[in-house]
Amino acid sequence: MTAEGLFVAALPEHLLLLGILVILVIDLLSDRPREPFLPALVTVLAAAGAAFWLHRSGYIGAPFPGQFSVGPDALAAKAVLFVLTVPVLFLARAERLDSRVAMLLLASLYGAGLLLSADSLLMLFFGLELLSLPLYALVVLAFRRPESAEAAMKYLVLGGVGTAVLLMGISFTLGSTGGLSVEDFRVALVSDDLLARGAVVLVVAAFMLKAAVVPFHAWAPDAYEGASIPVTAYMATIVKGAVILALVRLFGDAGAEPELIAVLVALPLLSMVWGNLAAMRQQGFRRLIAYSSIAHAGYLFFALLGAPEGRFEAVTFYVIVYGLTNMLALACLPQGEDWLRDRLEGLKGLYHRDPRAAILIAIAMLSLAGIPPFPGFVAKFLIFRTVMEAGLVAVAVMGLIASYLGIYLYLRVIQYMFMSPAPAQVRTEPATGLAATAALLTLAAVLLVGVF
Amino acid sequence: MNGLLTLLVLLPLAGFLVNGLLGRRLGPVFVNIVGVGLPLAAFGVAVWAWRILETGGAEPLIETVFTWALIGDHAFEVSFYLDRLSAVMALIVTGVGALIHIYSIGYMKGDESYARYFAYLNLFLFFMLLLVLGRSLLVLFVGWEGVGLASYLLIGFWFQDVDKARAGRKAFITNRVGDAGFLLGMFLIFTAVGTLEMDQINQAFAGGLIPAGIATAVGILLFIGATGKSAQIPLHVWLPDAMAGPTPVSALIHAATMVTAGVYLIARMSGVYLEAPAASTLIAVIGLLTAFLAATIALVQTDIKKVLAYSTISQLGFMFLALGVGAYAVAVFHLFTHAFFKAALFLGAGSVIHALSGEQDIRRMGGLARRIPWTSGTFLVATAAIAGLPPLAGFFSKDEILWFALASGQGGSVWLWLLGSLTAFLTALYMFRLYWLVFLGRSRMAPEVAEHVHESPWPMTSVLVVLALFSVIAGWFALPHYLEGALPAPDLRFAWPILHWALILFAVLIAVAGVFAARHLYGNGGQRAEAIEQRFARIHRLLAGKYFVDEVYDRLLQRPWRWVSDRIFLRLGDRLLLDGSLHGLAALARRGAAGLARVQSGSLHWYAWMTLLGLVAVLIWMWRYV
Amino acid sequence: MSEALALNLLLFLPVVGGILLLMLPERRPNLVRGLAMVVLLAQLALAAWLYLRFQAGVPGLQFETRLPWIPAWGVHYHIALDGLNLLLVLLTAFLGPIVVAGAFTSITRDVKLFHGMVMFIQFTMLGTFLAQDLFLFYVFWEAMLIPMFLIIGIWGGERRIYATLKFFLYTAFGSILMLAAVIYLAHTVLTADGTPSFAFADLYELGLGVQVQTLLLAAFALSFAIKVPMVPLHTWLPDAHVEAPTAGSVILAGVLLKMGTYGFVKLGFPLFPDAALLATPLIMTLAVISIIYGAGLALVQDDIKKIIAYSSVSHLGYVMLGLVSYNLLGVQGAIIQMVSHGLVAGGLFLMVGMIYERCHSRDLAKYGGLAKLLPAYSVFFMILTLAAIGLPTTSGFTGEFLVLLGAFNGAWPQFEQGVSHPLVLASLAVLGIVLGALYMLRLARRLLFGETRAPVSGLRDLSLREAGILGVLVLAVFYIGLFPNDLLQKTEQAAMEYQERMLAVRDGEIER
Amino acid sequence: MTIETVFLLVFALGALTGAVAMFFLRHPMRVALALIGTMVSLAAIYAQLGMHVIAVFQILIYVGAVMVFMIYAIMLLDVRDRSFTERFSPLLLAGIAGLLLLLGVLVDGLLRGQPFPAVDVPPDVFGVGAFAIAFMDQFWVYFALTAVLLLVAEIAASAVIDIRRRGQDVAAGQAERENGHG
Amino acid sequence: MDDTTLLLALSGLLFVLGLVGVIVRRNLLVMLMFLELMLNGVILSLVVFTQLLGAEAGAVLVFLVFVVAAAEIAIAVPILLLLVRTGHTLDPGAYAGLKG
Repeated sequence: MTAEGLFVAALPEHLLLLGILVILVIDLLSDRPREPFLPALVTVLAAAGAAFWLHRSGYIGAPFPGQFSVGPDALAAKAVLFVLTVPVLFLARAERLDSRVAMLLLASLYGAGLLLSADSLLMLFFGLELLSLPLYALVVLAFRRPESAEAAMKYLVLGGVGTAVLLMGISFTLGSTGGLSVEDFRVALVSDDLLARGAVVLVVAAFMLKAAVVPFHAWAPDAYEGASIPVTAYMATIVKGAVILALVRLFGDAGAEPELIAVLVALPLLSMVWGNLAAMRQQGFRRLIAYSSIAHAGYLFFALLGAPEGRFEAVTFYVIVYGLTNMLALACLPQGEDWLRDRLEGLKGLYHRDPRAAILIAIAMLSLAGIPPFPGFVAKFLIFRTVMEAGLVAVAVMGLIASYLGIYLYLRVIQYMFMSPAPAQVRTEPATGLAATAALLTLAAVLLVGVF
Repeated sequence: MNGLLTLLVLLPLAGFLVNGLLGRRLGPVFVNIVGVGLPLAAFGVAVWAWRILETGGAEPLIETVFTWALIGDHAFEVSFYLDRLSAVMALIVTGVGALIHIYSIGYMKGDESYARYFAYLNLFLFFMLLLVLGRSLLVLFVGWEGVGLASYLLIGFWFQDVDKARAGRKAFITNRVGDAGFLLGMFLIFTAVGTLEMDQINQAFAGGLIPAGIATAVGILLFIGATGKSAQIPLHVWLPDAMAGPTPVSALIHAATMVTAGVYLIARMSGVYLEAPAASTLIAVIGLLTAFLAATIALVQTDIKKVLAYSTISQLGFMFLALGVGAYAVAVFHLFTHAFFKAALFLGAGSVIHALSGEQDIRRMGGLARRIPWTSGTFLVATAAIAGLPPLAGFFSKDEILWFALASGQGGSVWLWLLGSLTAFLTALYMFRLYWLVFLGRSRMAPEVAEHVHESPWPMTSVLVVLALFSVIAGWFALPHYLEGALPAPDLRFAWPILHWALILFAVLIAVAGVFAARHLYGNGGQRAEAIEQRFARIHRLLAGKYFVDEVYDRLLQRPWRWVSDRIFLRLGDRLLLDGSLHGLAALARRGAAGLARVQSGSLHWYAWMTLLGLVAVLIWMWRYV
Repeated sequence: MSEALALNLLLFLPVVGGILLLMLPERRPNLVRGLAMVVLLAQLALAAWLYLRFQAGVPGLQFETRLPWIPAWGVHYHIALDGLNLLLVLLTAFLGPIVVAGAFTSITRDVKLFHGMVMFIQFTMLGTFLAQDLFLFYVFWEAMLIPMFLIIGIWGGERRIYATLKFFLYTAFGSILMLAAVIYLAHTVLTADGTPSFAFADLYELGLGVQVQTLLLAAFALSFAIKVPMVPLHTWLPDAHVEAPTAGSVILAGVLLKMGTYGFVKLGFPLFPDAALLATPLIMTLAVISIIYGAGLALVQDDIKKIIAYSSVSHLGYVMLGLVSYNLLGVQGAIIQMVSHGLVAGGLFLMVGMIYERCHSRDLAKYGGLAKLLPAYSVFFMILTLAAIGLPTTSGFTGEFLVLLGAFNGAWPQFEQGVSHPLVLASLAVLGIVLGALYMLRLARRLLFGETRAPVSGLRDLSLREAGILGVLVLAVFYIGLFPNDLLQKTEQAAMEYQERMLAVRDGEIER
Repeated sequence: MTIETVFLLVFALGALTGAVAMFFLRHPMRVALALIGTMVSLAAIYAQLGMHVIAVFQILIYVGAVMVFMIYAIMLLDVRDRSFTERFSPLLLAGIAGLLLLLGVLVDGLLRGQPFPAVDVPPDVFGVGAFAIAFMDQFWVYFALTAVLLLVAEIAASAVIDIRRRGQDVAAGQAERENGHG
Repeated sequence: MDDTTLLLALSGLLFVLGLVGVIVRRNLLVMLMFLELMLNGVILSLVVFTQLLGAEAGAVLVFLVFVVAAAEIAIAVPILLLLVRTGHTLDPGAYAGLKG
């Protein structure tokens, strides 16, 4: 592998690393803390651009054979995730972006990058860790409420459990197939040896834990609520997307044992129902997003049921749409004290205080609910079509009905914004220019995607 | 001369539109000119059309106006058909109609919604003409429903009074029941014959192409429609209440014209009934029963208009009897005569009410003969006519009916004749009872009423005179012979002139007997009658209660339907079952959400344990322990 | 201007209007209303022009536009007119200005948003009718929920939240299953022949097994039947109607419900004929039950709006009856009845709105003798009532008469083959005209007649604007009642195709 | 029963004892010591298996770094409250049940599973030198990445520690929550 | 029963004990240590397999695990400190502010 290859293939990651270092240096050199928004933004954009460019040029390369390789799919996925990070930065800036936050975000993205081009379980494990370790800190960094620390702690402990489970699965894989490469895992996927099955299911369970699928979801609502809005957005969209995309890559074009299929049907279905039901009575916006994200994790995992060729497209599209709409909703939340923005009451009568924001949030909600003509519908359509094409008609129908349960909670938000009078004590200013720009950016993207 | 019939139909419509839209602004004089002038013009046109018909040798005039709907190969055309039958009907409608318009000028003078009244009246004429002139059953049905509407509006004319409004609604609904039957009959005809043009239908049935079963079904269904419109049992209940409307309306709609639409319909569809003897028999029986029972009720009514209403029902029964035995022309003949004397009677009653400033209870009248001579005189003539005293109109027509009831080859029988004669007797009795109680004997009026009793103004009296005149002479037109071309006549079971003459004599005797019975009972204030009432109190209550048909219907139909709608449909169905289950589901979801929230207890230990359980579950599943 | 272009313009005019509306200042409500009015009038003009240009007796679609939208799935932007949707499009365009005019005084809050939503809903409804591509159809079908949700929820009465959520969730449940069916069809067509396609035309062609058809039809029919609504899926309607603002009720009764029946005749039955024929007895029974059930419920209501709402249930029962008669008369009648009900029920809701604006009560017990206080109002109300009863010369008669005649006519041959239930049902349906008269006249009697009673004194009669709106409506009602032939000619071809398609399948079955 | 097996048994027993002891010891410090015991005996086992590198790392990183850090934390946070007096959480019994379940399933699966057929390993593959060479020429990327990870960890830790300086924010936040809920 | 099975059983045992320890102990520090115990269990199995199959990758992975474990602790401890500074206890049961 030539040095050029080393440089090019992992260019996005390198850029991210560079960004981290730059910010670090600036932070060290300057006596007073200064806002690293610009460098961070540039870095992310550069990384995204690089990924996109490589994807465009159909670059394929394996600088570290057997460990790290990139292809169009991987690059596309990276580009998507990096782009999705841009609004996060805007949101973070809206509430005083700290240089460390920026660095940790970038580091986490770096982990995502590794995760998405892992060829061996080592790289997979490492990427996953690099993705989630900064998050533990990020959750607590929005330290405005004691709960933040609690959230971080819960996330950390359960995340640690997840790590251990993943490792157990990996070691099973090693034991049953004698190797740690992705191919070995795929062998394990289709073998019916107990060890292999154990390996597969443990790995999948670990991923489900990271993506917050019932019953491994318990950390998510608390962590999301404890975190600051940008971090919530990041966890709800980029992390989830990275994990699921990595799993798709891991499965590759291999089929799966019927038992595994059953697991991949049952747990996501369960989390759809669970998430949608539990979200109905939430009073905090972030918690609502958390539960809805649990439900959406269910939809995303459904994509794994489909035929290998369809999976990646479906998941990517869903991640884009879902991410954008989430960002849109969070970006339009009225400014104000953190706990205040979080309460749904804060949204009451929003249409009369800030019609633009209200309409945007409404659009986001409808898209999340999967109501046409908003892109969420197309994404849902795509996912369930893949499932049906796999011949699992009944499953798809059940999934659709489960998704029906979700409509109410999104309608509830709209109802608060448009149909309820504003409560007296709530005082919130309309969303700031930054958030608004983020919102408009995402809106543009949303419509773009929606109409193709 | 094309377009004549259309013109004839449109004239009253124009009157309706003009009066309805502008009448309030333009004032009574204008309203009179339009509202009375146009019907008169219509009458003129009708006469003209009749002349053309005659000059054309009774060859039916057909006028197609436009195609209402053309679906597939079925064309529903709006076209008019004038043969002798419809000509007679049209003349009656426009003639009597015009007279009653004139009468109304006096009667409705000063009413706050004068224009509306004439508008409605013209509207009625329009629909009535549509009914009698329509060539296809569809047009006839349009008129049929339309006159129903007009009568609904006119019965409820003084809508401030809830009872009047209710009476209108009752009339409409009851008619609707009949109309349902009519519609079904129409559908059946359409499916069987493929057209709704009545002349073609008659031909088709006459051609014997149609199975008898269908013919019978059609016959019965159409007859149901007729019972609704013509107030025959079991749908007669609306007519007495319909007297709530202004008296001229009762005269025009509920005596002379509209209620006879049923008769016209069946006469018009005679082709069907020739094929459906069973249906015909049914008609005869129902008709006769109606005639008899209505007459018995009329015996004890105390409201002058109610008495007349029941007599109308009874007379209509006679007509249906005639139809039932196949003497269609005779039925129309009776219709013709009845139109005059019954109109005269009603208008007379109206004049009486007018004179007594709204009093309608015959127990508080009496001795009016001298006070309002014109009214009483004309009333007497009409009464004699309806009682069937020769040589007045009623005598001829009723006598013909009785004769055919006995002698017709199509289900004539001695029983029909016997009951018919008895009814004839009752007719004479109750009519003269009425005359005696109202015009003769001592005055039982309330003094304040008594002092300003006055003869009605000339527009009313003159009309009365004209009608009385016709009540005399109407019988002299030999209508049945005139209509032979248009309507089939039954063959006779036995053609013995002697018997016929004997029967005529008998009929006269009966009528006279009725008169004398009335005189005997009510001659002097009617103590004898009261004595009889005491003797047969129960029967009296039964009759006074009109056999309690209304009550029965209320118990059997109205209340159960309301009950079902309220309890079953609304409370049980909508609220309990449907919405209940929905709300149940919603509650279920809420409870589930609460449960899930409890699971999310916030305890780290618990979360870890859930994770562990999840692991165990998937492992157990994957390793096929289950 | 080419007709196809005009058709697209017709469809997208509301969108343009909506965007323009958003630019207007909120504090100039009359400007907003005026603009909305202008746009919708232009739309009406276009629709009328297209109606005139529409050629009767020409088979297939007219004024077609077909552009690829999502080529990967074979989704096209494909709109066209045919006999089935022609009148409904016209009706939609016709009611648009009336709604705006009717809301002139009654909607004072968030005028901009309101008119935006009216535009939005016009767009979606027209799209639903015009779409010739299943995906497009579904998108419009579902998107329509959004503006209605807001219209009821923002400008509605006290229990508006409950009502609007009920409306949305009720209908959304149907559409979810329909979505499942759509997706299934999508991948079926995909596997049937190489190129995926959502075009109705292609979907008509694919011959599915009866089993599959039944399931799919069940999914579609549930969604349609909820929208119609057929008993027992109707309970959202009264609440939605009662709580909705007048404009909402007019749209709801006028056009929205027709989407269900239209779905049946355009998609449900022709797409799955075998299953449809299997289900016909059930649907017919439900239709008749709806007629009677709705009439009964309307009789025992004291809320004027509820009465009219239930009357809608009853009247749409006739439509369904006509559609499943598979008889040309019946189908034609059903189409007319859709339009007629749109005009009549819409007008009645408008009138209720007018009286509500004056008295702020819909309680029948509070009223009486309005004929004395508001003569003009009463005249219009009476006319519409009679139209609802189906009195000859009004549109209601044309619809009901043809439907019943068609049902009877279609049932007769089966009766002669010994299948008697259709005939019985058709005859039962005729009873509906009695029951209809029962409740409508009760309403009229309690409202207009009897001694004068009104919650507030000093009522003023119809303003010129109101009289104008109603006058137009009444004219339309009489036009359809007296001269339906023109409309019938335009729709005949499509109706015949539908009927022949169904009958062909049925007779085929009889042979089997 | 070779001598290796005996040693293995002994150390395995040691590791297990340490682990079990961790459950019952009250003072975190003691728990830490028990854990260290376990780790050391594991290290011994690794050495026994000829994985000297890993044994070394186990001692160096785990015992040397991680546990030391842990003990530092323990000493720093020597709170003697409920968490100290009550050893077990409310879920003790549930935990035990879970223990038995998972243990049964996992161990059984492990034992019934068919491992990949063993290959004869050249004796000194995992000798320090050999391993180092392999590591450096095949897996050096992870070396670089480890650096990144540690850097990130440092940043994160320092960031979290930094938060202490913003204590007043917490107080403020709490205050807001109070009047916000009230 | 040969060494491999013995050691594998041991690793599974340690793993489970670690997880259950997290569940049953009422002290955050102890819970962290149990996390470490889990990792040790995993490492044991990894080592066994590695040695069995002579796959260097396994060894590398073990090395990575060490590093990750260290990093985790490095982040965990400050968080704990922060937590205790606000909540003044190590009892996780006391930190149930986020729920529902």
